[in-house]
Amino acid sequence: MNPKRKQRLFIILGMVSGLGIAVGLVMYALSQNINLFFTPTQIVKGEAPSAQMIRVGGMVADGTVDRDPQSLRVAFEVTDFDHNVRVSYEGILPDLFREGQGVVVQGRINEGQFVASEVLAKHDENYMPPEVTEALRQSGKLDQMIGVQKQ
Amino acid sequence: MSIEKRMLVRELKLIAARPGDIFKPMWFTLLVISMVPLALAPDSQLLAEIGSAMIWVATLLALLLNTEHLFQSDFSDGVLEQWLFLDRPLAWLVGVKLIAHWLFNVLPLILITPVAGLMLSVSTEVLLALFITLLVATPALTCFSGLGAALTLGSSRSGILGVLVMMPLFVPVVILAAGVLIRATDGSDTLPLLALLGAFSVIAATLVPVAVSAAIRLNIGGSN
Amino acid sequence: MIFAPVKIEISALSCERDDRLLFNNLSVALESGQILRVAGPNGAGKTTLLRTVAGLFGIQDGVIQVNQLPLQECLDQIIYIGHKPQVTKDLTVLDNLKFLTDADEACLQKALDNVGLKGYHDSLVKELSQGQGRRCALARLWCVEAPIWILDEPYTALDVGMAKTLDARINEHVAVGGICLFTTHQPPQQLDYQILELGDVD
Amino acid sequence: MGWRWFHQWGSPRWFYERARRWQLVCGWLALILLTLGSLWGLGFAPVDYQQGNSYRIIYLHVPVAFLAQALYAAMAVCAIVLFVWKMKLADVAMQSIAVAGFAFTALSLISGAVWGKPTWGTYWVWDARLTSMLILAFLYLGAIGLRAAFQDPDQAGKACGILILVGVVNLPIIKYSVEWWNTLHQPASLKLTEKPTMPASMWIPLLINILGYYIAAAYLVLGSMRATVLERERRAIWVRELVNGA
Repeated sequence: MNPKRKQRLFIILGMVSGLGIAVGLVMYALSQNINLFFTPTQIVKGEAPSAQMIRVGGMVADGTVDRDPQSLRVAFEVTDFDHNVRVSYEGILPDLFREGQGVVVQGRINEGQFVASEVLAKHDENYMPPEVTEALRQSGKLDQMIGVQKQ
Repeated sequence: MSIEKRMLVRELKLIAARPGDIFKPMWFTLLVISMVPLALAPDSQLLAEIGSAMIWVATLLALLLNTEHLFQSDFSDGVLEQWLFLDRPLAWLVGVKLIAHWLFNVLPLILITPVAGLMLSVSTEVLLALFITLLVATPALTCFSGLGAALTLGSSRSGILGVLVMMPLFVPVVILAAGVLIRATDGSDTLPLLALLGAFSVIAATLVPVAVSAAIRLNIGGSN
Repeated sequence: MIFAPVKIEISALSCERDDRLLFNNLSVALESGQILRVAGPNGAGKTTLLRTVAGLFGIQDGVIQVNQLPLQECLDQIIYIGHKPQVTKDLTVLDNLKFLTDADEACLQKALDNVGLKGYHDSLVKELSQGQGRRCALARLWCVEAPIWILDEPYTALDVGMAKTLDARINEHVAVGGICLFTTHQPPQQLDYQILELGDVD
Repeated sequence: MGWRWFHQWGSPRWFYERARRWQLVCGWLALILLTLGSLWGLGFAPVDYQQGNSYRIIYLHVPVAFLAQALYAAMAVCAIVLFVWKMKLADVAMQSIAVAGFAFTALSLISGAVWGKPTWGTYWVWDARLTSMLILAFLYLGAIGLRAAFQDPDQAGKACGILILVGVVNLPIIKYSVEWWNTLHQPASLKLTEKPTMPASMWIPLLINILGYYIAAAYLVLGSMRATVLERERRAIWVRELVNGA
């Protein structure tokens, strides 16, 4: 092989292995829980790390929203229709927050309760964050949830 | 001596001849860092919170500052066009140059971050994360700002255009790095994000030299 | 040392720059042992032609072949010295030469002595005069073995003595089978060259 | 023979002469569609149960945001054509699309901000999609600025081409950003593969408007391309004849 060809071959090999490494790294990253997103079931089972900032997604369970009339403190339960997680939050809830609505809450687990620092609601009726859909699908409750919403 | 070795030796000798090229960006980083408490408040709690991000941004700016003219003097001396006659593909030589630049000019910027961290009372764990993030992310940043420098070589009116043009491409890097820092503050697992950051750097290091060589060729083709 | 026979064929080369046709349908062939001086008034496209043949400019229209191979694959057989300094001011004379050649140190020393830079090997180029800087760039002709020389205004800033030395070196080069293309506004006395006149093509 | 349709595009004159008619057709079509879509969308489509009337800005915002991204992709295709086939017209297209693309991106940012105020209570939030749009605007600005820095149009074109191809890496990030960073912004309600979540009386005018804006963009780009072709080919005989004859 002439040296020019050899050089070219080396460069192509180098580029291919570079891309290979990159793909490997991305695969590894995606195999981890990169968003630190958990379902209520996972939290109840104790799979989520405590004292770290994590995110929980699900629906606001009906009849669980408990507002403190004196302050901005509010408590509610987030459910994936298998298990519920009690969430406490102090602050202004988004306008679109309501019972039966898909929400993502961000915060920490503190003594069995989830203390949220941020509550995100989604605006579209049929829309749910992909993670919530996934969480509900995992527990087989997606159809049930859609049934609940239609009522 | 092989061409690669000759390039590295030449870079080292150039640094010895112009030490200011290394020290000025480091000086710049420390100055920016010392402006932060002056502009904000000397409250060490607050500083510790935003400190790591400030150091990251200051290092990014310093890196841009010292990569902006990566090829400029070789280009105007006519040395860069001689690279085409060396017995190696141009993209390869560009890769060697970028590696040399990263080793000799960017690495020192990362090495002073502990000092900056002390100034802003950043905790040790976060400082460690910051350090690793910079090590993993700067290859990508160096490649992209090198591309900016190469693209604007031939135009006399370019100014900081090379930087402006490349800045948007830094966004994913900055977002991922910020993620790492936030998680490090939290004490959670930073490895997945670092892996993504590393993937970005590896891809940049494999593909960007080709783009840089195309940019250099086109600018040599337009000058007399 | 004698070079293997080399042939450069330029066929039907055309080039337009900044809305001006510099040369149109230009065809030249050069073989081992030939010297070609590209002549013409300022702005006639001499530098453009030289840089095109050196592979620095893309070919707009036409073909350039070296030994029947496309030009881009033969760039390592070319030494090109343009009218930019081609040296780095912050490096020493010897270091400048070392970067672009892989000849051994003794050969480089000798080359520098040949161009009259004896005693300046370790001086920074920025400490030298313009003519001495030019000599440093030309020193490559004494220590790199490439059959095709493309020299853009090599005589600029050189004194009479150095010009003669360069003439002698070019003659030596073509005697062993090299090719030389050059431009100049001061016709050298001791070279036997052909002339390619560039001018108005409209 | 099969490639003739493609190689015709290499001739600026062929393009200039044909493009006039295309532009005319696009102009009228865009006018009709936009009038229809906008009147229907603004005047007759039902009110949204959650957002009230403020949602109506989607009839501007959505098409414009689609276009902002599509034009970048179009520009990247032009860059590939420029490098592979060395077609000068692709460079002309790149130049025109960059300006149009920036305009549409700016419009989508502005309309988004106006919509954000009643919906989120603020003009700007640092959410993934908004941020990606802002970055897209900067990428367009980069392409425009880089071109302006060069004197030689061929050189400028190639430099922009490199920049755009490298920048196109950013488009998938925009596309998947909603999934990556799960944020405030609602995801696309209109997907080609799924049943839209809006009632037909809402999405049909939206579809008409999207089509209308695409054709309007084609109209603008063609017009700008024709002017650029004339400027770049000013020394060609056919341009001189055209100018003198007029």
